[in-house]
This record gives sequence, C-alpha cells and structure tokens, in this order.
Amino acid sequence: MAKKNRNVGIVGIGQTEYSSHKEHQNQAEMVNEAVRYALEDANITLDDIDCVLHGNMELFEMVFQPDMWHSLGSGAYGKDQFRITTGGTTGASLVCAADNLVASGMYDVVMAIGMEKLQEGHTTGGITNMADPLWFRHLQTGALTATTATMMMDEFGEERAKKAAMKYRILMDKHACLNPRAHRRFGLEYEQADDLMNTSPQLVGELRLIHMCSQSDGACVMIFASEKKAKKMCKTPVWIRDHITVHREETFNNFGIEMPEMTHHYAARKLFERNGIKDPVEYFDVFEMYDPSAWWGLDWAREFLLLKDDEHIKLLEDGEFDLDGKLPINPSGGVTASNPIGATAMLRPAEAAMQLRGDAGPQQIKKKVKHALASGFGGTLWSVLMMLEKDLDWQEVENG
Amino acid sequence: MGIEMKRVAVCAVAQHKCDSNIWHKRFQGMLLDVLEDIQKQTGMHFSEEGGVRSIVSASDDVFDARTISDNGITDVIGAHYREEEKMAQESLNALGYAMSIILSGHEDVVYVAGHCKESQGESRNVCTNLSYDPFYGRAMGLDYTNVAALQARAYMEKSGLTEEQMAKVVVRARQWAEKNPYANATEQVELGDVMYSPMLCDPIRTMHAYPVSDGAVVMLLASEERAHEFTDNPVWLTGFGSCMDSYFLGDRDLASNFALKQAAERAYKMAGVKDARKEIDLVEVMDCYAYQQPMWLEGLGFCGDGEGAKFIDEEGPAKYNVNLSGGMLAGNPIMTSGLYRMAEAVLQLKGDAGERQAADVNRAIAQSTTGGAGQFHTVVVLEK
Amino acid sequence: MAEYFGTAVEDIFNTMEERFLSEGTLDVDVTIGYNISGEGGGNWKVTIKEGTLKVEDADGEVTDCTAVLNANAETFVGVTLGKLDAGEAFSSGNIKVDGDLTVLVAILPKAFKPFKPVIKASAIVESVEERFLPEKAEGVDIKIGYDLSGDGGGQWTVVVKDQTCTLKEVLDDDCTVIMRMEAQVFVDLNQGKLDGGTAFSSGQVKVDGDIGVAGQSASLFEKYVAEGAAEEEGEELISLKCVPSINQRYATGPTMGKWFDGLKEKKFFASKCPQCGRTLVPPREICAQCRVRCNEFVEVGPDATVTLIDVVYYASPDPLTGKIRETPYTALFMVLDGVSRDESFAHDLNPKDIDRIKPGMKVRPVWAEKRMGTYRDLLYFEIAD
Amino acid sequence: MTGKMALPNHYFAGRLGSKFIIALRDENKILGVKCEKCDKVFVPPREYCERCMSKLDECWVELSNEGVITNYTVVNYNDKHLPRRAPYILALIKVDGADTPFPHIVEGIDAEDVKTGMKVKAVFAEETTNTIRDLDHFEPV
Repeated sequence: MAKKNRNVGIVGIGQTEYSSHKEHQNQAEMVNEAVRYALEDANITLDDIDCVLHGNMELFEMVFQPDMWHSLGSGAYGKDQFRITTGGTTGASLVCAADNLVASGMYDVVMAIGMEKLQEGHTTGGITNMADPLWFRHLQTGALTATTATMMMDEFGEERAKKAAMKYRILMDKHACLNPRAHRRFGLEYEQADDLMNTSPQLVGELRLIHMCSQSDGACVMIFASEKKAKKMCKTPVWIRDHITVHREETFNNFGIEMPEMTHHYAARKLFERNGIKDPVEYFDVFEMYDPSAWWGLDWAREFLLLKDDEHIKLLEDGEFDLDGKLPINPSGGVTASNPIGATAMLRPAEAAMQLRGDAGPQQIKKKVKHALASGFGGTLWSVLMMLEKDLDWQEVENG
Repeated sequence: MGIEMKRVAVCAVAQHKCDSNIWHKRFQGMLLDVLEDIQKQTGMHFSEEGGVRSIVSASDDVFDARTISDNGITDVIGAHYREEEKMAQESLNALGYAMSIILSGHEDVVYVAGHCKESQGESRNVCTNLSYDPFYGRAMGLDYTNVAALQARAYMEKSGLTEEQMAKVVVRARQWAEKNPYANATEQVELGDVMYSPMLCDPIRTMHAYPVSDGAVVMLLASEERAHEFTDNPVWLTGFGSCMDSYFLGDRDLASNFALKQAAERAYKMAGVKDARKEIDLVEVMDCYAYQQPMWLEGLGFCGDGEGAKFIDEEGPAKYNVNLSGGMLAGNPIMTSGLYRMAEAVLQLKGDAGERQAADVNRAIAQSTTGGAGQFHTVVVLEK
Repeated sequence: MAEYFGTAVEDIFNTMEERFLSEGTLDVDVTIGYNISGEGGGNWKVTIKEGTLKVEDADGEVTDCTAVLNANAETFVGVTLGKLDAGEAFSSGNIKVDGDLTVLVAILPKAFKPFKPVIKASAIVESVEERFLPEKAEGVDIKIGYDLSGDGGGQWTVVVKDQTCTLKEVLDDDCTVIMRMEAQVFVDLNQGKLDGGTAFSSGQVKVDGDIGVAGQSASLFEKYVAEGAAEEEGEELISLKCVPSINQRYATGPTMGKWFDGLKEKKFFASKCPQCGRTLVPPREICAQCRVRCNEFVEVGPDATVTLIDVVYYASPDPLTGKIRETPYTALFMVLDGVSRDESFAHDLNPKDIDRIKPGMKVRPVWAEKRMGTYRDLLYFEIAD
Repeated sequence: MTGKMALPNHYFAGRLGSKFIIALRDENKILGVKCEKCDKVFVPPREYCERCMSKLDECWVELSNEGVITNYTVVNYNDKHLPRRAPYILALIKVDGADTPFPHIVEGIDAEDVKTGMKVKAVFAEETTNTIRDLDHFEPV
C-alpha cells in the first residue's frame, strides 16, 4: 500500500436512538437529530464542516436523490457533498470515503451521515429489488437463507452448532441491554437457550426469528478531521489506520460443490498482511462486526479473524467474545439488536471508536482498548473491513 | 487547502454512443463495451499487482429500478474481489471521489464507470418527482422539468434571455452534435423549428429540453507516478468543487447561481485559476434545458451577473469552445452527463476530438448539476 | 382481576364482538385458539367464518385450530395494546404460534378494529401523584376531594402541600373543594371528550367549596394519558400511505436473450469463459474472474445435483401484490450437469418432494406447458428417479 | 421484458409538518415559522434554520391566506405524478407575512393571463389528502 498522504481522526459521533418507528420526525428531521449530536460531541458548529457525505438506499424509502431533501437537516447547504450507497455496507463505505477525502487534502473536516427510516418503506420488497429483474427477483424473498446454518450443522454437529448460534445470540442481547440506544433489548438469559432453539419461529430451516436482525429507524453521523485539526479539536481523536473493501459478482455461485474464498476472509487476509497483523485475536481489543444474523455473525468471526476449524466456536464457548473476554464482539449489541440499514455499517466503526475513546457508556469494555476492528456487509457478500487505533503510533506519513 | 496537492492523471476515456432507446442491450452490455474499449486504449488490467484495484461507479437505484444498482454490474466493471464504491449522484462527483482515492495514497489507479438508461422507466419525470418530499413537493407534482421552468422564467427576467437566444443555443448544440459520434440528437434544426416547437412547460419548449437518453461512460485515473503505464498523453485533474443550495424552491433565489458560483470558486482555487475568462480555453456544461447554457456560463464566471443573454449574442460560447460535444442538449442520460462532459474535455485536451478538435486547448472545465433547478453543482478543472 | 397496562385479558375478548369488521372477512374461514397463561389468563377459541364471529371460552388448552397463539397474559395484553412490539415478543419467544402464522398477520388486522382500553376513573385518580408538577405548586396548600358516583366510582382526597402531593382513599371533611360527578363524566373530562365549562354549567359536575381552586387545580398536574392508549389521541401525527410505481421495460440483451430462448426449448445455456473455462448460469456477459467477454454458450443440465436445501417457513409478501406464497416451500441450491463445480444454481423444489429431498440427490426441471421465454417457463425442480 | 417497480410506502410528516397540515385542513390557516436571528418567516415550516441552525419548531406565525405570484409556469404535459391535467398553472406564491414563496396551483384564470405580481387568495380543499393539497389552489383576488 502506498503511504497515506495524511492521517485522519474521528472527532465526533452522533446517533439517534434506534427504534421501529419514528412518527414524530420526517426524514430530514431524523438526520438533523444525529447531526446535532455529532456536532455537540465534536464541540464544533456547521461552519467548521467542509464537506458532507450522505448515504441510504433510495428504494427503501422510495426517494430519488434523497440528499436534496435531507439537506434541510444534514447541514449540507453551501457545502460540498457526496452521496454513496453500496447496500448494507453503505455506512462503512461512507467512513472509508471520509478517510480518503480528508487524507487526500481536498477537505479538512468531513461529516458523514448514514440513515434509514425503514418504517416509511417496504424493506423486504426493497431488498428483493436487489435481484436481477430478469431472473431471480421472482425467487428471492428478502435476505433470508439458512445455508450458513446448514453448513455449520454439517461441520460441527447439529447440537453444538445450534447451541453456539444461540449462545452468540443471547450474548448479543446481553450487550444490547447495556446499550441505551439499541433497538431490541429482550433481556434473554442463557437458561432460555434450549427453549428458544426449539420454539422460536423458523424463518428458513434453522434460521429462526430470534437469530435474525431487526428493521430499525435511525441515523448515525461521524465527523472526521485531518491530523492537525483533529489534535486541535479533540482530546481523544480515534485514528483510521486502514480499510479494505471487497465486492463480488452478483451471481449466487457460492453454494456449489467447491466454494470460493469468502470475501470476508479475503478482506481480512489482505488487510492484516499489509499492516503486519499476525494474530488478530491477540492484536485487537474489540471487534464491531456487521452480523445480520446470529449464524452469520458466528460463522463470519472465523473468516474475519482468520481462524481455523472450530476455533471461533471455542472462543465463544470459553467466553472470549464477552465484554471481559479476549476479544469482545459487538459491545453495542450488533446488528441483531439495531439495524437502520444505511447507518448500520457506520454504527460499527462509531461504536468501536467510542470504545477506543473510553466513553462508550454502560457497554464500555473494562480493560484498556487500543486497537479496534470494524466490518460492514452488504450486497451479495460484499465486505468492508477497517482498523481503528487509539494512538497514532503505527506508521509515518508524508504530510502531517 | 494548506498543502501542496499532487496531480491526478486522466489516462483515457471511453464513451458509449448515446441513444434514446438502447433496447437491444442491458446496461451490463453497454458497460462491457466501454470496458473493452478503454482496455484496448490503455492495456489496463485488474490483477492484484499493478492492476486496477479500486473502482468508482456512478448510477442510480431509481433509474435502474434496482436496490444497489451497482450490484448488477460488479463483473462488467471489473470489481469482482476488488474495492468498489458507488456514487449515487450525478457522475461528476464520482470523479471527485476517485481523485481523493489517489491523492490520499489509498490507491494509485482508479477506474470510474457511469451508466444510466433513462428509457427503461416509463417517465423520467415520475422518477425525478420522487426526489421531492411526499407532503409539500411530491404532492404539488414537482419534477425536474417543471421546476426548471420556474428557474427559466426567473433567469429570463433577470438576464433578458429571449426565445431567439435560446433557439440559437439549441441550433448550435445540434451542429456540434453532428460531429460527435457519441451524441444522441444529431438532427439539424433551424431557429424557427426551435422557436415554434410546442410549449412543454412554459417558458420551456419541447426542443429546449434534452432528449431521453441511454449511455455509459468510463475513465481511467492514475497517480502522476503511474500514469505513463497507461498513456503517453495524460490529462491532469487539478481542481474539483461542488456545492449544495437550499431544498425548498422558495428559499432560493432561482436566478442567482449560488451553488454553481461556490462550486466553481472551490474548483478554481484548488487548480489555481484566478480568472476563468483568461485561463480557460474550453467549457463543457450540463445544459439539460436551453436556458441553462447561458445561466451556467454566467455562474462559472465567463460573463457578469445577468449578462448571460448578451453573452450568447456576443458569440461567447464559440469564443470559449462551449459544449463542442453538443452538450446535454444533444442527449446524455441525466445521471452520467458529468462524465460525458468530462470525456469531451479530456479528448479535446489530448487532441483526440476528431472533427470537433479546437485549437490551443490547455485548460478546460466540466460542470454538472443535480437536484431540481440546479440545487447542486459540481465543477472539475482539467489541464494538459 | 389481574390487569396489565390497565387492561385485563378478558376485556380484549369481551370487546371482540363490537370491534369485529364483518366486511373484511367475507372470504375467511379460520379458527384461532388463544392459550393465555398467568394471572388473568385463560383459554379462548375464536371462529371467523364468512363475515361472522364466534368467541368461546374453552375448557383447558386449545389445540387443533388454524392457528394457536400461546403467550403469557402480560405479553398478550401488551402486544394487543401496542405497548409491546409484536415482532419482538415473537422473536424473543414470548409469543409462540402453532399452525398457520399468516392467519394472524394477514387476517386479524382486517377482522378487528384495534382494541382501545376501557379507562377507569380510579386509574386516573391513582396516577395523580405521578402527574403532580411540584414546580407549579409553590405556596399551594389545598385539599381536593373527589366524590365519583356510579360504575367505577369512589371517594378520594388529593392533598397538595409543601410542593408535595399525596392521595388518600377517603373523602376528608376539611377539603378546600369537593367535586361530585358520575365516574364516566370524570373520565370524559380527563380525556378531553367533555369540556369542563360545559359540564359545570349543565350540572354534570357539582362543586362544593372554593370554585376558584377547582379551576386552578388542573394546572398542578400533567394531563392524564391512558396507559396503553395510542398516542394519537394526544397528538395527531400526519402520515401518508402511497404506492409510488414506475413501469419498466427491461432489456434482455443477447446474453440473457440466449438464456430465455433456451428455456423455450427446455434447454439451459451457460456462458463459458474463453480463458478459465468457467460456466455461468444464468449466463453473464463477462467472466468476473478473468474479466473477459463470454461469447460462447454451452448447453448444460438439464439435471442437477443438490448441494444445499433451504426450507422456507416465512415467505415475505410480494411487494407488488401483497400476496404471500404458501409455506413451507423449498429452495434448492444445485449444480447443473456439466457446469464448473463452484457454480450453483438456485430454484424451487416441487412441493411433493419436500419430505424426501436430501443433499447429493439428482433433480430434474419441470417446465411450463406453454413457454414464452420468461422466468415463468421453469416451474421448479423435482427428484429425478 | 416489461416489469414494474412499485412498493408501498408510509411517510410521516413529523410533529412540525403535522401541525402545518392540520392547520390547513382544520382551520384553513397557513402557518409559517420565524427565524428571529435571520429575521425571516419560512413556509413550509422546518425544524431548523439551515442558515444559522436556530431551532424554529416553537416559532410559529400565522400568515395571511392572500399573497402574490412571484413566479409561474404553465405545465403542458400530462403524467401520473401531476396533480392536474395539462394545461395548468404551477406558481410560486408568497403569502402576506412570509418571506419565502412556496409552489402551488393557480386556477380561475386563463394560462395566457397569469402574471408575476398578481394578487391571489387561497381556496381550501373540501376533502383532505393530509398534504399541502388541503389547500386546493390559489385564485385571483
């Protein structure tokens, strides 16, 4: 990788609460709520922002070029603006874009907005519209499939796989219960696992309702600044070290007799290689993962962390993904708790950055958090993976 | 911006011929044609070592009728197991973003691909109506045509722009379009044809409006160090700026060019342009409607405030080589117009514009707009 | 009687008759069982048939209905009132449904007007301490008596002193003011359904003692909002339902054209990469891996080997028609004969084979009788014997 | 191959928008919000002033039902999203007391006769759509 032109710090984070309904706000007003929180958090005003990034899915709310209308709340008036949408990864793509735009020297302070007001649209229909209209749109229903569950049960035995997926789900709920902004907070207990494994309604095969992510309304806003400005503006800027995006073709060729390397694995392998990370479980102190269902979350932990065989299940069983474990996963509660799609992938670096700052609130990890990993997922197994750091001590850059 | 900025090279461009109904090809097929074209020009490839690893696409979900419209094109833009970001905006912004990817040091070669098929949906006005909020704008039936008509009247009142001047803009656009193998509307017209064409949305006549168009256009960008791998004749991307105006029409002075002036000022500043009139040799503007050509030229600083109409009579467009591609009036799809503008400017700077080639072009600008009545503008500066 | 959110389980069933919308259920024939556990629970059986309704108390657990809903009393009331999120109760297992889930989702909203809780005068009075606004009561020293007659009535005294508020369930003799009325009038006043001035002038409210205090006292308390009452009663929030629609004309192009032409002839055509030999079904214009155009087509299948099986229990509604597919249905991932080993193809399974299908089995396509070159030409796959 | 993109939506006007539309619908009144800092009265209402970020949701002002046409177009094409059959007049109307005009329909006058500066008054709709069309159109005073 070429040297980064200049370093980029996260200096402000704002989130609305996430919920299934926000009748009291229109879309622009919901965006504005998160914008104000982020400006407050960064202790700056709109005048300090050079450029605004906006992202959500047009067909979810059925608004063409929604940034035009949302400018009423986004603060984009009189400013440069970009709009990026890449499906589920949108929020993470916006963070990558903000990093590039600030690092390039084109802008000093950039504000990125991920939002979705799913209540106003038809989410499943919107997701189904992803498929090619000529072929597959008639077969697809939303984003549901149990293929991962089936493969895990084949590999680890039905009993162990089902128990592990449910343990992962209950762990996520326990984290969500700590997070005051989380949408779904059930208060599940581990004793309920066996019951839920058999009684939670089946969606597809062993993918049960309890395993699946929510549909939420909400917005997340992050503010980024160049190193010089970040240090001036903020006591605890969080630094973006590197990020990688991996897309793949839309055809569903990943369930054949031989399987290609999963995008998540490819992303992790490349990213860790170029940053000299040998043992990600050892190196990172927190991992905020885009986990659309408990099955995927657990399975993908193996891919992202470059683990082998049942290492990921063992880590889960041993409590190493808990808040006080070796590598806590999703202290925020993750995507099964809150899922405002255009913002979801931004929540990952946002929550990870709050862990690095040490002000994540009730879900703050007790031990010292210095290195964080955050992922996004969307499209047909698209992956975004990024590394955040508390200290600026890993590389030299060309322009400070 | 505080720091000395490096230069970004535009190595090559490839355009699909625009047409009002490319019924025989999916947009995937159109993108593959231009991919092969640019590969032939540059020898670019997508291998992990030394190839293109970063792609920026520009398209729109509503026009494609697909959630995540870039999901359907990953393979034909070479993005399989590569980085790709979609600019869900007018395509010139994809250029600005691609520029940042290189300047940041993140990647040093970026492929930019834009596509749009306006013919796929039953009505582009129904699509743009969806841009408005449901309670105030949509309910009033606002779309990019009738909102432009309001701006047209405001600008005509301000500048004194006449029917004849607007007709002149259209006639000239068609003359240039005839020489452009990628343009859509190439049929030649006379002043009277335009002036007496039916009223579409007073004061906009049917012939003042750009035709429904399908198209795809791609570019290869590289860092200064690596440009020579792909071309002996790069064009340099030296300035970029964009700006957003207010959403509610009533909050804006529709004839003021607020957003365009800001966008131009930012792009000029980045490129070190002090006086556009003296330093710029060629201009491509996104004139969806005839009144927009003089209005945008005014916003870009080629004539004084309110002098756009006079500028047409003084042959300003000829003097500054405005829209030698035929411009938007000759027909590009709305979401990719910016890249088509840019493509023409690049070809002119490279000296590859064929019959349309202007003499002594050293610095050019491309402009695009999105949102109703130019709510948002983008300006790019290019140099030889 | 146990109450949750101010409502008993029984209230919900007792009001079903008056909430029933017969015109919404003319083509419906279902029975729904309710097993509500916990205090105040019970068992009910609800039959909706061609616009008629029958609600029965059942002896013991109800089974053998189109759908049976099992929940504890608190969850059931909470969800009915909209106090608890139905989806969440469902996801967390607090509500369980046996039988056809779609009955509850699709039919109930058409069959009944939403349940509105009966508001009791006692609930309003008893919330007075919570609604008290101490900042408004500086220097206030009063006793307000309530003497409410009729169904749901009672006697209370509200004491406001030193910026605190206490409630007593007796009527003190030394009240600053006593208000006497029917309990229902009191409820209507607090709900804003009845104007205080009118009620007073018309004699529906009688005031003993300091009339001025009676008028002022309202400002000492927040307005009563019923537990479980939908928020719109307090504030109307405007919303707009619409179906923006844009007709589309999708091009097929030569590549998908080849595929659809093949379907007409009961054939599958794959595009073949000239470089790596990979085959793609449906065909694509390009091989994503080699980035080269695929101009060659090869016939593959029509039989295939199953790799993965998805049994779908929850079908999302078709965004266009709102229709829900019959469940469960089975989606197959399979490898067509003659394609690359990592290229799977997905389609549905003939419902008759649902119990027999296993990974590794051979399947064959079943075609529509009339084939027009669209996705409708291929009906599903079935086990090849 | 033909198809259709159509999905059900359920949009919310929000607290502020609801108040504006309810005033149109129930009281036949046009409300605006005033930004004290910018000394401007805006209509339709918005929660924040986008120029100075002042909160405006409590700053309601009642406006006149009469105003002037500041700009207009005659829509000569038909399409399904349009509120009227062509030709009809779409104008920007600044009601007395407001600083910003908003788009609306003008009726009761021939398309050739409409002029900027013309005085018009609001005619309210008999049936509600719960949008700005609860004000049905403007007509010359």
